[in-house]
Amino acid sequence: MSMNEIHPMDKLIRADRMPHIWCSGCGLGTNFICYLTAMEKSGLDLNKCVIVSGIGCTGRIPGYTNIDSFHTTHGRAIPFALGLKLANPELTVTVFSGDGDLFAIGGNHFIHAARRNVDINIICVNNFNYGMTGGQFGPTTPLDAKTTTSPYGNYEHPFNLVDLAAASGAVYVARWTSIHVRRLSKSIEEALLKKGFTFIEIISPCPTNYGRRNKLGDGLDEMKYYREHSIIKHGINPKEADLSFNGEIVVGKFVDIDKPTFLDNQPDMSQMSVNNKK
Amino acid sequence: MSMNEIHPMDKLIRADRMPHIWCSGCGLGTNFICYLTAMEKSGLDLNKCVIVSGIGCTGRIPGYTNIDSFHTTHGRAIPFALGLKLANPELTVTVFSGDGDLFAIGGNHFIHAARRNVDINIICVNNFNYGMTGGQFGPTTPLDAKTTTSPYGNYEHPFNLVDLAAASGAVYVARWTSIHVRRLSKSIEEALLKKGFTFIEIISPCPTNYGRRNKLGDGLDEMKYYREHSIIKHGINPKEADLSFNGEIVVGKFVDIDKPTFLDNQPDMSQMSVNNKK
Amino acid sequence: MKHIEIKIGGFGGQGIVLSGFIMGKAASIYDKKNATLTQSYGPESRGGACSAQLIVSEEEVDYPEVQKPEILMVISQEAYEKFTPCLVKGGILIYDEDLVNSVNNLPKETRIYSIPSTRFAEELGRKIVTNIIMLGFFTAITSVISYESMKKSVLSSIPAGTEELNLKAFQKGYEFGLEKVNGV
Amino acid sequence: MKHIEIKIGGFGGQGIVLSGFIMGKAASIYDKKNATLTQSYGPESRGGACSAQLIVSEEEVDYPEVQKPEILMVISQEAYEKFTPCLVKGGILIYDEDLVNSVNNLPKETRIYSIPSTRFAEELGRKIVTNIIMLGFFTAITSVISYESMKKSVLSSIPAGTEELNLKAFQKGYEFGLEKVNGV
Amino acid sequence: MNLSEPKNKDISKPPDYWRKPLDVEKYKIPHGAVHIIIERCKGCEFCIEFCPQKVFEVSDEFNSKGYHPPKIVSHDKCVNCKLCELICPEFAIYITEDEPMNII
Amino acid sequence: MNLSEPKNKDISKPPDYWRKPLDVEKYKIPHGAVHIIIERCKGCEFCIEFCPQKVFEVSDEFNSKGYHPPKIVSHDKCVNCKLCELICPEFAIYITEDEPMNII
Amino acid sequence: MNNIKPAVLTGEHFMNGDYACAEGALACGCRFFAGYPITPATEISEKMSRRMPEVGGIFIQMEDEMASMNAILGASWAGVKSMTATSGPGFSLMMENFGLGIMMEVPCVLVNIQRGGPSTGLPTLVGQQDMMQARWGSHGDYEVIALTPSSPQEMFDFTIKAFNLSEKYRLPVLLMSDEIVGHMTEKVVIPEEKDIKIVNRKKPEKYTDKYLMYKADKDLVPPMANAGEGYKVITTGLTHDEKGYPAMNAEAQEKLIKRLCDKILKNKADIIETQEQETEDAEIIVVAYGSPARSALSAVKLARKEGIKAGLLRLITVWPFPDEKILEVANKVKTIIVPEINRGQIVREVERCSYGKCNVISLPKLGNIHTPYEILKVIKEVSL
Amino acid sequence: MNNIKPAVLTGEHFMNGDYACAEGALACGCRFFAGYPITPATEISEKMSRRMPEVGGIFIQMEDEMASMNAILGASWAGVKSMTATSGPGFSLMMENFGLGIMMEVPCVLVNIQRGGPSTGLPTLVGQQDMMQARWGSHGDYEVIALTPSSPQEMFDFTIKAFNLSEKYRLPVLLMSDEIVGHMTEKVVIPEEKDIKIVNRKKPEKYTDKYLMYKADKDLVPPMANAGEGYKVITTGLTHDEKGYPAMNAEAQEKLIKRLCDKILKNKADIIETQEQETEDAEIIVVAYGSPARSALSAVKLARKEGIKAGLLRLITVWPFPDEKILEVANKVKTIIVPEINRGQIVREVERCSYGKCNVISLPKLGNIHTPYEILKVIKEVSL
Ligand SMILES: Cc1ncc(C[n+]2csc(CCOP(=O)(O)OP(=O)(O)O)c2C)c(N)n1
Ligand SMILES: Cc1ncc(C[n+]2csc(CCOP(=O)(O)OP(=O)(O)O)c2C)c(N)n1
Ligand code: SF4
Ligand code: SF4
Ligand code: SF4
Ligand code: SF4
Ligand code: SF4
Ligand code: SF4
Ligand SMILES: [Mg+2]
Ligand SMILES: [Mg+2]
Repeated sequence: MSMNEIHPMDKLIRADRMPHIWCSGCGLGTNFICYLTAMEKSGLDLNKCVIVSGIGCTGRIPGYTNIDSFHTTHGRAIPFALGLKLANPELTVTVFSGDGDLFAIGGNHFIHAARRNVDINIICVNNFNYGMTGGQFGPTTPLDAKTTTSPYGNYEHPFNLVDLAAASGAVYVARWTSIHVRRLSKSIEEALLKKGFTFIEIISPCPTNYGRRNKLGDGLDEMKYYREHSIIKHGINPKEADLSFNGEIVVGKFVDIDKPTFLDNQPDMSQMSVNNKK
Repeated sequence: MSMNEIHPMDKLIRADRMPHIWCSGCGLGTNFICYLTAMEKSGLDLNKCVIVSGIGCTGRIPGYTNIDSFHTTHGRAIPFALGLKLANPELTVTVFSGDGDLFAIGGNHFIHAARRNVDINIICVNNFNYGMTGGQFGPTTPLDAKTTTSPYGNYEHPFNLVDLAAASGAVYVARWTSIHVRRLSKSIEEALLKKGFTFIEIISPCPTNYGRRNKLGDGLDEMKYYREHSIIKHGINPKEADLSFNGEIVVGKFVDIDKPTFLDNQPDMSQMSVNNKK
Repeated sequence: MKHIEIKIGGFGGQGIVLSGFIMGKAASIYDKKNATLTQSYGPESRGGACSAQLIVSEEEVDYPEVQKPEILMVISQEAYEKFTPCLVKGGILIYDEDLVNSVNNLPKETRIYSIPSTRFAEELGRKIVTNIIMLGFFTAITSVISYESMKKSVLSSIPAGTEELNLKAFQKGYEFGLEKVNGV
Repeated sequence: MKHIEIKIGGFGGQGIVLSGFIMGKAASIYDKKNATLTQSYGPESRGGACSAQLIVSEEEVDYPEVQKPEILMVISQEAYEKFTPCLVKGGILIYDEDLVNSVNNLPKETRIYSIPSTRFAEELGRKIVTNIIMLGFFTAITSVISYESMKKSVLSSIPAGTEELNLKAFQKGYEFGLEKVNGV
Repeated sequence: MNLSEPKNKDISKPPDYWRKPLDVEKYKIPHGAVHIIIERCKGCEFCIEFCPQKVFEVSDEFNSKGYHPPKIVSHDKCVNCKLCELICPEFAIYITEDEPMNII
Repeated sequence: MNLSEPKNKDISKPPDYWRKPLDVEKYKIPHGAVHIIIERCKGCEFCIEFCPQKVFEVSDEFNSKGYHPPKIVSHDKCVNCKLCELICPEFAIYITEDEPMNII
Repeated sequence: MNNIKPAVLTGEHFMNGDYACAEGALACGCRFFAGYPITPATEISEKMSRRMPEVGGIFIQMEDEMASMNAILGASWAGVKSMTATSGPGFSLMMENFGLGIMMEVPCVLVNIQRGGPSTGLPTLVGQQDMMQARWGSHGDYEVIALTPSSPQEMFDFTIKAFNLSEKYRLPVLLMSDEIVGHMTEKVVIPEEKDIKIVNRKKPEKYTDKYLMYKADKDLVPPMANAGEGYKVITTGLTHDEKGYPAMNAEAQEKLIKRLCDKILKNKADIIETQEQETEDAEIIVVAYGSPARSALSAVKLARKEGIKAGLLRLITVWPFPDEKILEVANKVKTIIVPEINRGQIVREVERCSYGKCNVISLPKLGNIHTPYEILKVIKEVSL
Repeated sequence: MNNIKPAVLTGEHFMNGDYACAEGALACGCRFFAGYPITPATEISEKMSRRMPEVGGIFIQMEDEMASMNAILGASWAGVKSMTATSGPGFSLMMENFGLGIMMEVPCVLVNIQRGGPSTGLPTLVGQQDMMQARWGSHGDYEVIALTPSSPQEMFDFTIKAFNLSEKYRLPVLLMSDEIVGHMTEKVVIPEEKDIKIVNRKKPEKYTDKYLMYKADKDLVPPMANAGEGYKVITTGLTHDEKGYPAMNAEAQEKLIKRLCDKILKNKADIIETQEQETEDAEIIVVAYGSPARSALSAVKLARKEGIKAGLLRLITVWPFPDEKILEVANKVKTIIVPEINRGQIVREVERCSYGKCNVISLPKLGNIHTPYEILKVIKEVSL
């Protein structure tokens, strides 16, 4: 073993902030390293890569990333990211945040940014609950799951995030789990290089809150579960990629289309004459 | 002609507030009367019928309806309505509001209420713009349409509301135009009697703002256009019921399914033992 | 004329505010006076009560609202009823005779000028130029704003491509006004 | 003992706050004294620094924070380092000898009691009862809370179905404590 | 997936309560008396355009809001379908039932 | 509608840059030197479970946070696939390339 | 049915402030809770999620705080007492529709367990930095009622008081607590159901055509018709007349807004509660509220021990502000000291109401409560 | 390319206040506007939607006001001057993330064309009811800068001033206008581009490992690195240290919040602007801002004509509040009269700062501006 304890990723992270706050067995660290790897492989100029999040355990990712990083307020990462991207189209802007942040309080911004096809990349860590605030249910929590605010079992139907993303207009939609480190990393790389609004959902263990209360064992058990119960179905209609409690996890790339972005559609003023201005 | 100038609907409206504020040729009055007719025919106890809106031209409907009526803030009609319904399940609660109100600022509440399958009815008047504030584009405005804030033509992709509603979990989804007075009225009646989250989109003329700027003529011309260009496609996949600028308008009932509502799923405490409470 | 207050009233959609704007621009930009335009309207997009208020002054305008207009121009009966009580003694009333039909209860010594501008506009083929006809009429009748300035202001305030029509309308009103004034 | 301040420190997830709660409930509800429990923790869900502070008093507790604890119970080295400087002269230090390994720089006259509670807990088959073992130990060593009250409090604060295990753990710690105190 | 085929029960055909089916009052065409509340009218002309029997025409008169309300040109033709009542945005038209007309 | 078939270019098979394909360095199995940053480890055991070569085992030692980091039980078996590096949530493992081992 | 607990948990409990707040609400009949988790108010939601089904009420976790606020307004209009709970960031998001509650005159309770701000700030540490926001956070003019508990027991008691005031005066009432009080665990005594004083909204007479939604009684409060009772409720966030109809003119605005403010201002004597300790002969008075009031009391006791004539005026109702009480005190003492966990908010009101009659000293602190010694130090300094 | 207008429309224009505000923004380099329509601020959006593409900037209409506020924060971090505009209800919704702008120290401008409130209130009528909200509307402690224009010309000028202050002090600056000023049309003189004084944010030195995001200079303002420049920006709404790292403790909070406040408070002399008319010998002073300042000036002129020693102190910067100026005035005059289109907001600050040295009279009005005679009447009454 070497004495030189510098991890090759240390240049991409703010190593002086390690250890991070995430629990033992949490999938976030793994998801994070997949993102870093993808960014590195993408060949993008790291000085032009930006990462934005809202609040949550996942939301802590930007603060650990050694590029321009923005930890905004709960639910507002997307409009903030949109401002960055539209004001400086040279930037590659990625939002990395949690299911609650992006789809509970932030749901409206998500569907609108997708609709507009703003050229930003959304990576959502779906751990089926609000980890940071201690494990309440959220819009992705399966029916009947126990959380601190669904002590008798969750009685709300969850969203199918990939379907919602597709219905809202995303041009790239994929889902992976934390165990799919290589495919996930490759998928993130694709998304970073894709023009338009991309969405990647990562199913990820939260042993401390979600796992514990639902008798899923620790993080390792959840990872093993993903390995055994995931099934890759590229190109399937996202509507059919519903997730159910303790059931099969459909993963894969579901949408990959081309469509003019918000900036592509901007009026070309060189063509404007007085008539267009009425 | 009779001298007794009491319109049969006057008992259902606040006749002392007539004339309403809507422009000549606006579709809102027609949509409104379809709703009133549906409510009357439904056989529901009118003392238990409630109507809620946000802000907008459409949002003025409750204030003219002679039942319990709530004119809330812009975008917030749905959570307000949800509070009414859940606190008193005897009520039949309808939200009648505009495309901007329900899908711009209010989009998040819409998708979440649909997801939860709260037993309320949403009627959205889609006039392709923000009428009340003078005709800005909104999330349903077709590409290239001119509005006061898209003087060079709209450059944002619009939502397909019926698809979004279906992807969010609505159990009943239909679309009509203001000219489909009878089918619309019947559809509203169905929705009022249906258990779960229902959604009806009404394509409706706004001659003053949208029509004028897009050379669609006056309200009458828009109504004629709907008559000529609508095509009924019951049961079609809502994804295929996209609207395009000046194109065909697919109308019909697209979704009608059964699913337990938020209240159906509430825990049955008579079954609870100490074990469930851990 | 150091300080003059003008009120224009009608329904939303009649171009009330645009009329005030054209007057104010003429006074301010072309006649180099001070002009302050304010407006008031209700929740209706069309058909609701609407008014524009213009102060033209040789001094700076502090308080911007019109309280006692010297000139009142109305294009609806409702506006007539609502605003005439404020008109100063000896003020000028200008109205569209197609849309205001009962003219009574006027303050003393009011000078009254009417014009069938809606009809004239229909004759010109576009009801929308009613307000421009009224502006021409106003220019002929009052001496608040110079003819040249008003014309320039009309031309620079209307959509490109409609110059001819609007000029015709303006001229129509102006000439009709001259006739009235000169008692022809 | 009119007023006594107790601090419990460790990592999130070790049941620190629950320990404080059980002590406080015993003192307040069963021993009929006044007890005020406060807590502090960081952004981490697990593994972050975490502490509970309990004041037990015969009078009303005004200021609720613990400034100079008479008793310090620590279950991590980090908590040890952080909190021992505050301990009053002649105070009591209780710690888990598996998790705190270098005990130095202590205030003068500190009375020190250690227990391998994590190991005991592992022997009982559930690492999670470490804190209950510590509570038993605490009860034997200090006289702040009566044995009966503490036992009641443990039983009424743990999940139904785990009574036996917790009681065993409590007893284990208590007996170990008695031995220490009695110098057996 | 949750999406099942909609039950196309009855909204695909015009609802049956709008007028009594013809076979009930055999040989009689229902007839309506048309009422217009002139002052409510905003002149949109929906009634004029969409009345299947072309009962209305634009009138030259103005109401006090400055709109041209419809005038009835062929009252006898009204079949009491109530479309005008349902479509008028201003609650300005309603129909009362008149003696049906025998068509034999 | 906008939904076309996704272009399934390459994400369905494992990407090719993770390790050099075997045929490039024929007859040689790549070999990695495993580095563990003990103090970063939080004992999740992902590396232990998912290393295809079962290079790791749980150790009995604690690090200062109280976790059991992995220990290397068969260093020679490491094929430098870097899965452990990619999956370790704590940036606690990395692999440097070692002399490949001849397998003939 | 075993182990399902009644609505009123009569007896003694060792309970934290957040839980006590939830129990207070249930005890006085709250049967609808809508919230969105946020530290340090989450425990209120968590408790409600378990308890509401037990008592036949509704717990709903909304998609955000705007939704939560509106849901409780809707529920209250359905005749059910309703509540939400949040902290700084969520409180900001609720402000627009808090205003709707003011305008529609909807009884309900909004709890803010204050943490450090601005923005995400210090989620796990205490603050009292939203005190002025409680008064001024929504656009437009209005008056509010805000209570500041200092202990779990008061979390229970003042929640009931908040509901009673909200039902009596028809407005959303604010319970402005803080992280220390919310997370502090102490004994809470819950009385028997019959001993809990409950105020319910006034109901209108039987419906007639002449019924006016917003015709107030002498107390300036209109009786409230709930949805579903046949009154043909009409209500709006627009300026409106007594009928409830929108009235878009300055006169209607003057009339409505004046009444909405006056129903609080003219009933100040009924609403405002303060508590005094050792004030009779005091030359120095500490004015405090919430958790620092506990430090202040300690400090006053210590000062008295040293022979300094110090006293404590504790504000239980911070809004409406006790202008007259402060002036009375200012006329009497040499110095007023105001310790707050903020940069000096309520001290501005104290200054305003003192008209220069005495010295007013702000004792700001962030992220933690003052120790008694920090306050004592200032008392001693000014007593020289 | 014909008919496409330049960014600076040098010349004389008859223009309403909303448009003048938009032109002011463009003239000083604003190239990103995000908004959501609302009466009476919509015209700013409308103007921007036409003009931004002409000058190569971005106009985006967001889904709501929270999105608008965040979009301009993001855009500013990308190095582009950005602005949003709204009115009461939208202002309330922006408050949470206005706080984020304060915490992250983001230069940008937020315009509020005030209408009547609370709630939806009187959308088409004037108000000045959000003046205290401007100061206290977001949770947590902070200081703000708010300017109050009285004419379309000032809408142009003060928008530029607002941008300059925001770039200089790194915070979102508030332009607190009102419906009358926003909708009023008057002559606006736009200077030549070279005559417009523009302040741009300070930039940090070249990036090194030692770069600290939030290390302030002597003026308490840290130089600002934009995204994409290689500084590895790190910023958060959490309490943070000089590195920009979250720091979850009371000490970091004290340090950060104090600096954020002090960068305004210690630079008050540079920031605050007031205007005086006929104040030298005045015995009665009217303190006013926004549209009523025009009525007040009329009233003062009328009073002088009647021989009454009246004067006008016009607040151009309402926040930070000119405490010292008010005290100076209070020491000099018999009476201060404060006419506002609200129930008396800024008058509370005037009272606070007067320490009982003079009589302070609130002259509230709702839904319209005071006529000069209404103010004159009070001047006369107190002059007796
Ligand atoms: C306006 C607002 N409301 C609530 C919160 C509290 N809060 C912080 S993170 C969070 C949920 C996080 O859940 P998710 O996005 O799924 O992230 P995770 O922690 O699970 O990764 C909540 C509710 C907040 N910070 N701001
Ligand atoms: C928070 C807030 N933002 C903005 C507005 C202004 N506003 C009122 S109605 C409206 C849009 C209405 O559009 P839509 O819902 O489509 O109704 P329509 O008038 O077209 O029927 C807007 C933006 C408001 N009242 N409140
Ligand atoms: S609480 Fe859950 S999501 Fe958050 S760090 Fe722990 S395991 Fe991960
Ligand atoms: S503006 Fe449009 S939607 Fe509003 S009333 Fe007029 S026509 Fe109807
Ligand atoms: S009832 Fe039918 S036929 Fe008779 S007038 Fe009306 S639309 Fe025409
Ligand atoms: S439909 Fe009604 S409003 Fe329209 S023209 Fe006919 S009567 Fe008048
Ligand atoms: S590089 Fe691959 S084989 Fe080597 S230790 Fe890591 S996971 Fe195992
Ligand atoms: S994966 Fe990393 S953190 Fe987990 S046990 Fe292995 S070295 Fe430790
Ligand atoms: Mg989550
Ligand atoms: Mg609309």
